[in-house]
Amino acid sequence: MELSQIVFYFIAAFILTMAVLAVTAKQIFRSAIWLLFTLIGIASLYFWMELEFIAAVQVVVYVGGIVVLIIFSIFLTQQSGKDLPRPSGTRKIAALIATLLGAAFTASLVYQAKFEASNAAFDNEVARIGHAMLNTQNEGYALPFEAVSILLLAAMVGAIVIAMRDDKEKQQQTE
Amino acid sequence: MNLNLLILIPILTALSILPFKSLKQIRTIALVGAVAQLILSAVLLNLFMQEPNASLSGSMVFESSYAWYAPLHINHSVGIDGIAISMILLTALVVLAGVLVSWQMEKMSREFFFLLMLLSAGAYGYFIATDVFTMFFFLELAVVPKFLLIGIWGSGKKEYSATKLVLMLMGASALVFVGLAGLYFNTAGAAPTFNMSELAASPLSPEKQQFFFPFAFIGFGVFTALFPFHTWVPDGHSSAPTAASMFLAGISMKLGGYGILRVAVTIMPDAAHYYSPYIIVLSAIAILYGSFATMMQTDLKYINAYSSVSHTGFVLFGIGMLTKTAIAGAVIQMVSHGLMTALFFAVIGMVYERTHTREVSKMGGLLKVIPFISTVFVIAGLTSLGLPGFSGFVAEMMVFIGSWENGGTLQRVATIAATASIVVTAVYILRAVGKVIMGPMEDNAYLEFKDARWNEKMAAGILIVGILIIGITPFFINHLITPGTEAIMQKLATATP
Amino acid sequence: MEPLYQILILSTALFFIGMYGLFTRRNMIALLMSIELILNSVNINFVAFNKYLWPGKLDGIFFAIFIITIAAAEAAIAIAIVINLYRSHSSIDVEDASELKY
Amino acid sequence: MITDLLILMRSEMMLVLIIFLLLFLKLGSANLKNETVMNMVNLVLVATLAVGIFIGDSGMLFGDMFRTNPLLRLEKNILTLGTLIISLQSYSWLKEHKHAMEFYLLMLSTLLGMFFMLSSANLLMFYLGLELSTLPLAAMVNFDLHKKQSSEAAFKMIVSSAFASALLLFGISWLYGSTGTVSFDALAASLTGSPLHIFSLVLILAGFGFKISAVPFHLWTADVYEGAPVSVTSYLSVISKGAVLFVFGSVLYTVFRSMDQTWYHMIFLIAVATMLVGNLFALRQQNMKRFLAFSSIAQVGFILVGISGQSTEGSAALIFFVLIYLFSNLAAFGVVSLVSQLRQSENIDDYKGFHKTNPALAWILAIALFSLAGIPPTAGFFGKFFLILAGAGKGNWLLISIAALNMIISLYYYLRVIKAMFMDKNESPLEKIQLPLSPKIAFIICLAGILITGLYSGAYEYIYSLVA
Amino acid sequence: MNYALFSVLLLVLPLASFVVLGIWGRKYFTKSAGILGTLVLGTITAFSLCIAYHYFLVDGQLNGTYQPILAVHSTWLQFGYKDLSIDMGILLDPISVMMLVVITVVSLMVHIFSLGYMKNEERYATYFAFLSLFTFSMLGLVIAVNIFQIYMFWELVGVSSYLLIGFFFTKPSAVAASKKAFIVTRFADLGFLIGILMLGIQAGTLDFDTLISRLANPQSEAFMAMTTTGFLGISSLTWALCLVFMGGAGKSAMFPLHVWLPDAMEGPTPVSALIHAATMVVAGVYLVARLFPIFQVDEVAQNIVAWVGAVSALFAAVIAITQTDIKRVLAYSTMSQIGYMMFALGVSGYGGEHGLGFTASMFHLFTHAFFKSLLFLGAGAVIHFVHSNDMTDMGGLRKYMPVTHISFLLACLAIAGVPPLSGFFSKEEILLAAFEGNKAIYFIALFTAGLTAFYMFRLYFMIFWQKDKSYTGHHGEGPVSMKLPLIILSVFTVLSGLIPFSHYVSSDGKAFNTEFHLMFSLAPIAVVVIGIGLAFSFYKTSNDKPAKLSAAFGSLYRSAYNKFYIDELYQFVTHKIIFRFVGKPAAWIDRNIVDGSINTAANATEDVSYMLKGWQSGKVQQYAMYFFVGILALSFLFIYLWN
Repeated sequence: MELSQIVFYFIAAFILTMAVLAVTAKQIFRSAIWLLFTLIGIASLYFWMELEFIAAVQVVVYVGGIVVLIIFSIFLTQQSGKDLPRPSGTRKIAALIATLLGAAFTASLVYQAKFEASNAAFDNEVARIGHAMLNTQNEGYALPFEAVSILLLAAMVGAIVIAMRDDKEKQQQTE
Repeated sequence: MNLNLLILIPILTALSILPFKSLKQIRTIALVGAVAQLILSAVLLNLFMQEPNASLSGSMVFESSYAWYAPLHINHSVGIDGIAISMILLTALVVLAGVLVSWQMEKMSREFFFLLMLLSAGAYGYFIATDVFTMFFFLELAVVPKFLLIGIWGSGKKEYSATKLVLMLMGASALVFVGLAGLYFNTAGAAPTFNMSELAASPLSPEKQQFFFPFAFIGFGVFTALFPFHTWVPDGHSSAPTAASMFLAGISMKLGGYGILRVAVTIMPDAAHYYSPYIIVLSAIAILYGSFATMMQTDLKYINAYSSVSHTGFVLFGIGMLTKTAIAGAVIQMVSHGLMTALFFAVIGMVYERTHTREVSKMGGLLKVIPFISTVFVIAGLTSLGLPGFSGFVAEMMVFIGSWENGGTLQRVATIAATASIVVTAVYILRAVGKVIMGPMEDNAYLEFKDARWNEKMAAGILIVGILIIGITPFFINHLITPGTEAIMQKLATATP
Repeated sequence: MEPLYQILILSTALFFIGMYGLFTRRNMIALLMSIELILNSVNINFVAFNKYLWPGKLDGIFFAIFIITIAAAEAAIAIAIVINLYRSHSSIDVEDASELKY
Repeated sequence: MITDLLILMRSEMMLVLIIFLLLFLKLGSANLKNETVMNMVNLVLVATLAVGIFIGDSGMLFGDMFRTNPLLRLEKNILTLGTLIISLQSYSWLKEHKHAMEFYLLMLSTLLGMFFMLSSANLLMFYLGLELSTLPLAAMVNFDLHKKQSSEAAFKMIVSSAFASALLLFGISWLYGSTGTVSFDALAASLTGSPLHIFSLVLILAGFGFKISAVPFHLWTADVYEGAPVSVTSYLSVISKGAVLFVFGSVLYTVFRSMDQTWYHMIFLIAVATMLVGNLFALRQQNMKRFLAFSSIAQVGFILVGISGQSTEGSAALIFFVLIYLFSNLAAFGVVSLVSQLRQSENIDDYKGFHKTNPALAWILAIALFSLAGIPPTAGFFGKFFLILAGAGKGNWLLISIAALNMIISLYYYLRVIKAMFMDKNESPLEKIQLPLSPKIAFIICLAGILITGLYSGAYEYIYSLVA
Repeated sequence: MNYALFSVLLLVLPLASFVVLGIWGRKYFTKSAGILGTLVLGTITAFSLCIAYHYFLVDGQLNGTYQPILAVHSTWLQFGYKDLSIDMGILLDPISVMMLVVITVVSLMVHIFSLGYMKNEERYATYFAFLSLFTFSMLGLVIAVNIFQIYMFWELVGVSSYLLIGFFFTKPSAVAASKKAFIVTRFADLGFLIGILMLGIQAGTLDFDTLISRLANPQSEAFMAMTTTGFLGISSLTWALCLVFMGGAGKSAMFPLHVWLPDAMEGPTPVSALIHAATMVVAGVYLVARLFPIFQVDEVAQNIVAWVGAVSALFAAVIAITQTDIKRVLAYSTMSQIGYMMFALGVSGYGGEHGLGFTASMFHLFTHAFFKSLLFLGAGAVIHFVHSNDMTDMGGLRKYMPVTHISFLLACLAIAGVPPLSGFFSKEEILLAAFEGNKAIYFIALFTAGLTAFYMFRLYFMIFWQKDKSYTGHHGEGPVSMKLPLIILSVFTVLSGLIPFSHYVSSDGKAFNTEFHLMFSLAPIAVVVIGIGLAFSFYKTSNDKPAKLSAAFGSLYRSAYNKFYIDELYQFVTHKIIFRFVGKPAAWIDRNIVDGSINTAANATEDVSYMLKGWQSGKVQQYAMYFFVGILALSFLFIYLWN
């Protein structure tokens, strides 16, 4: 089989192992790192699919944003050092069964479903994406863009209000 | 005349009660309202008698209809025939008496009379409705205020009884609802409808009828203490305040019988024929077993409540017999029992107010100290054991004759069983009278008792007059209801037994 | 054609790995991480479908982009909440956050 | 284009306007008194309502991203009205709150999100609207900043909602993969009911089920409702739920029309489960908010019965009921919030002897509960009746009987509260509560709604004319 | 003459006096009530006598037969079946007119007597109100045109007797007695009612004349229907008649439904005289006489009537010998005499000579009314004097109360059947009818006649002879109002036998002659003489012979003394069986099973809700798992199973 296949398998294996590590690591900080690698792996998968833009977004937003946020929060909650509390065995088993069942079920459905590929080339020039994003006509994504912007705004405000509570009033309440 | 006045007047009374605070003003308004109701229904009766086509069998008169929920073919349509009018008169009498006996209702009097008026509005609306939806609306309207009436002003384990009563009755109306929905969608007519005459004109297929009849019948039956769903009666009645008991036993228990006649039997005649044996058996059980259970009661209100089970059994019994006489008897029994049991509860309330107990064993020799109340007590008792001259006798005899018309063995046996109950009735009534009214005086504190006040005398008087009118001149009410019963019989005749 | 199915399997696996994490991790932040995994797998689906099956329009791509953005917003609020929770009873163990029940 | 924007999106525009106004006020750190902020917002909401009243226009914008028509406009007005009532009721709670502005900012953005969701003709826009109406809510749930329960509730909410939307997306992705489109009309045309489609249907159903808290996707509900500030709880239970219900109805009726046999039976199962579980759990609740949470779950069960009717009557009944439910539930929550302001708790025992000290409030709560229980003459009776009647249209008498049975169970626990208020003795009943103006107005609106909406059929006939 | 007017007034006046005295009596008529009532009674007595005069002697007859006259007739309640209806009306024919006379006269006497007897009663007015009510209902009963009308007044007399027995309502024994009387008769009426239903529905009418004309002629299809159909091998006609007779037996205290009568003596003595001697208790006889043509075509039913009558007559006489309570003795004698009337009807044929039994029965009813009420009033006077019912407290009273003594003696002779007193003639006719009809019954009757003479004179001697006890605080024989009735009734007692009864009252309305053969009369007279002689020897003076005698009879005496334990039997059946094995279980089942199951359902719901509460564990991850499992389940179900 040709190279791209091998590369794909490698990437896939990398993503999955990293993901598994991320959800099983004993220390929260480590699992954050594993998560980081997973995300990078996914980015590389996008690269492999020749979707540079989305890959770039993945790297920028996730690696540059979310993971950093998470790591900060880990520091803020002083969890970096000690081991994580371990889940109960029954919970683990139940979860395992449920997820495996789900996975098998979905996989079977996927194989039943006959997706017939179109051989048309997929043009995902940044220009096209950008044009579409600001286009207000059909095929245009201006409104979602606005909606998301408001969502981000609201999210920020909310996050600030919640995170930035000053504990003076807390004392007032406790007194 | 516009029948909606019947709904309007109680509601207006209720609303005009709200701004007032003092008991005096409130009860005066309530009394005025109740009297107005009575006058109105009397006028209605008069008009009805003059109405030319009132005697034409079955045709509703004074009909009027307003589109209510047009997209769903729901109308607020009303109209009356003799049966409805006798029920309306009954309601007016009982409500007036109820207002009079609760003359001294100090506690939350505003709410009390408000709810009482709301109840009466519900009852009137129910009796005049010719649209099943309207009927159902008023049916439920006449249920839930009872929860508050019993729970707030009641006595004994009132919360339990109130909850039980409302839950069982609402459960019943839920069954009714299913039945109604069945009628609505399965009518043979062009569009789904709730209009009774249309439903009766284009009835369901016999199979559908057999499926939906039990819903409607049991649903309404619970209101009329259908065995074995009668257990709300004793607790509810005995916990309720006097006026509420009167309304409950006097009117609410009639809603069921009336509904069965109007909806179950008239609209589903085939099923009525099919289920008639079951109805007969159940109601015969209710009659006999109810009276035996009464024999063992020691609380006056329980005695009357259980006897109500046995007496309203006659209503279902008569209906189940599906003969004209029996059905007429059932209707008369509804009115008669309404008046009688209201009277009984009223007098029990008067006794309780003085002796502060309802335990038969704790009373005795009241006749010596409060002769008027005692006499009323005896009269109520005699009515309930079906003495000629009082309404109970007429109703029961019509039911018996009507039942005996059916040659079937089952019907004959059931009738004999039912007649046997009149002996048992005599036993428990005379036991109560003998202990409470007669016998040596139980307690010298009795000597302080005052006999009935004017309002109590009025209340008792009104009801007794009603009872005597039916008992001595039954041909009048009989003539009044005959067209209605004939209409029902015609429907039944169309069906294939 | 082949790669699509493999990618779908990959994404499905990732989805359920993330779900496993969601079910089992007792640290709130770890929970959030698992959610990120799940969302990523969905992204992969959209992108792959768009590229291999429906190249005509950009629905899949944009879905992915918006999902990524929303994931960020979600993470922001979630972490703020976690921090708040941590302040009020200095633990971010999920099991400790089960006062409200029955 | 611009005129279209201004006309077709006027409600959204108003919201965006007030959102940014609040934002700039905040950034400009103009320290207004909370009263002023509230009055301002209420005014704008009234204005939104006013501009929303003129209904007769429909159209598409941004391709198929946004569409509007009289029905949607009506639904938006209903939601706006509800938000107005809530904002009036939260007066006494927000008066002292440090972050009133932010609260309104978040609330209005969620409302905006719902508007987008309602107007969406397209899964993408629908998804964004859903998230926009969910994420800020999570923040709002945490607005009792120093209550541990509040933040716990918020955490539960955000995790479950993230999970739910992830599953929803999963489903959407499969639909997209197998049909290549995310726009409603195109989907409706190309759904075949293949196993994959059924799977995605279930996933999307679950996404909805989470928001409308249908069993078994309801478990977050009670905890969040209990933990959240009362105003937020009422907002959750009425507005956000209502919005999603509207969309749910239309999505099932339009997008999945071709699979209606399948989803009919799903809805049947879910409806039965929802009614039973909701009622059974509500039976033994002692906390008022939790109690109302479960009762609202049960209500959703009844709504699902109506939806299962698959008829014009069904969708009309759905909208009609949501309107009534809004009045009834908000009236109830209004009283609850007043009491919890006083007692800092929502235990049912606090309500013992309530009628002695606050007869007016007691009667309001009683009427609201009667309406929820579906007792005439309150509007709730008509709402429930029409829902179940619509359900009966399918001739599934098992479902109808179960629904009828559940009405009794629900009646039982509503009566419990009324019993506590009117019948139970209490040596230390609540002291007399002084009503500020704005809650008064709110109550008047609610009572009028409860008493008029049913007896006067205008509302229903209007809705029906729009749906048909 | 205008029968309608008179007969209507006959009913309306007592009713009016009842209403007036009942409502305003205790306020305005506390003293004058008695006078008022008595005046009313006097008037209607006059009316009834005048009616009787006109009917029997002026215009009742049409070519030799007395025609029934329908004085008033109107439909009261129309049923929806055939032309079935309850009519109200006034039917005048020989027996009803005869009854009118009896009722009014006796009632008037009782009123007058009561004026003195009840003077110091607190509820004086109420008492007279009740008397009027009874008179009204009794009159209504006898003039009934319709079997349902008779049933209604039947119930009314029942209730007025209930009220009067329980008149001294503070005495528990009185209350119990009234209750017993009402319930026992009610039980009998149950049979009556069902009988009515059967007859009425089959014949399609409730009117007497139509009913009789349809059922008494063997060609009519109603008769066919009722004789061909049956139950337990007995034709439904027989069933119906027996059930009707059951009602009659209940009212007339025939064995075994007699238990209420002795207890009913708890009532005021005048009441006993009126209701439980003269009028109400003979209603049963009257009912059978009314329906006589129908009974007469049904062999079985008529035999049952005959034998029940005969057995009651003997049975009661035997008990009467042993009783020591003056009123109870009289009660049993009443029962025994009514037994005579019953079996007289039972053995009678129809028409002319064959109808002798019918005539005799009516005749005896007529005479018996007078001498029995006389006896009771006399007893009342005695009790009024002695303040005790017990014969052992009496003796030698002839010195203290001569009028009472004489009248009582006359009455005793009459009831014993000593010529030429009234009792002799009527009893003689009965015995003759029995002799022709049924020998066995004749001998029973003969024996009973002897017993009658014996116990009546036992009574007489024990009261008026023997050595006198010390009567403390005695106040003379009583006012004239109490003496007058005794005298008047004595006159009736002596003379009423001389009326040629068979000329007026007969089964078919045709007059016929009855002649007496001395030979036949020897036996009865002899028996009577023996009876009196024995009584004389035993009780003229107090001695130990009675004790010896009773010892000799031993167990027979004891069981007779205890009324053959019938009451105990009833006690057992009602309390032990009905209450314990029917009533209690019913009540228990209702509370614990019927109601219990409903409560259980409610609790079960609550329990389930507690069972489920674990689902809401508060752990968000579990929630997520439920969420996902739900999804999996739904998908599985709908992809693999539901398609």
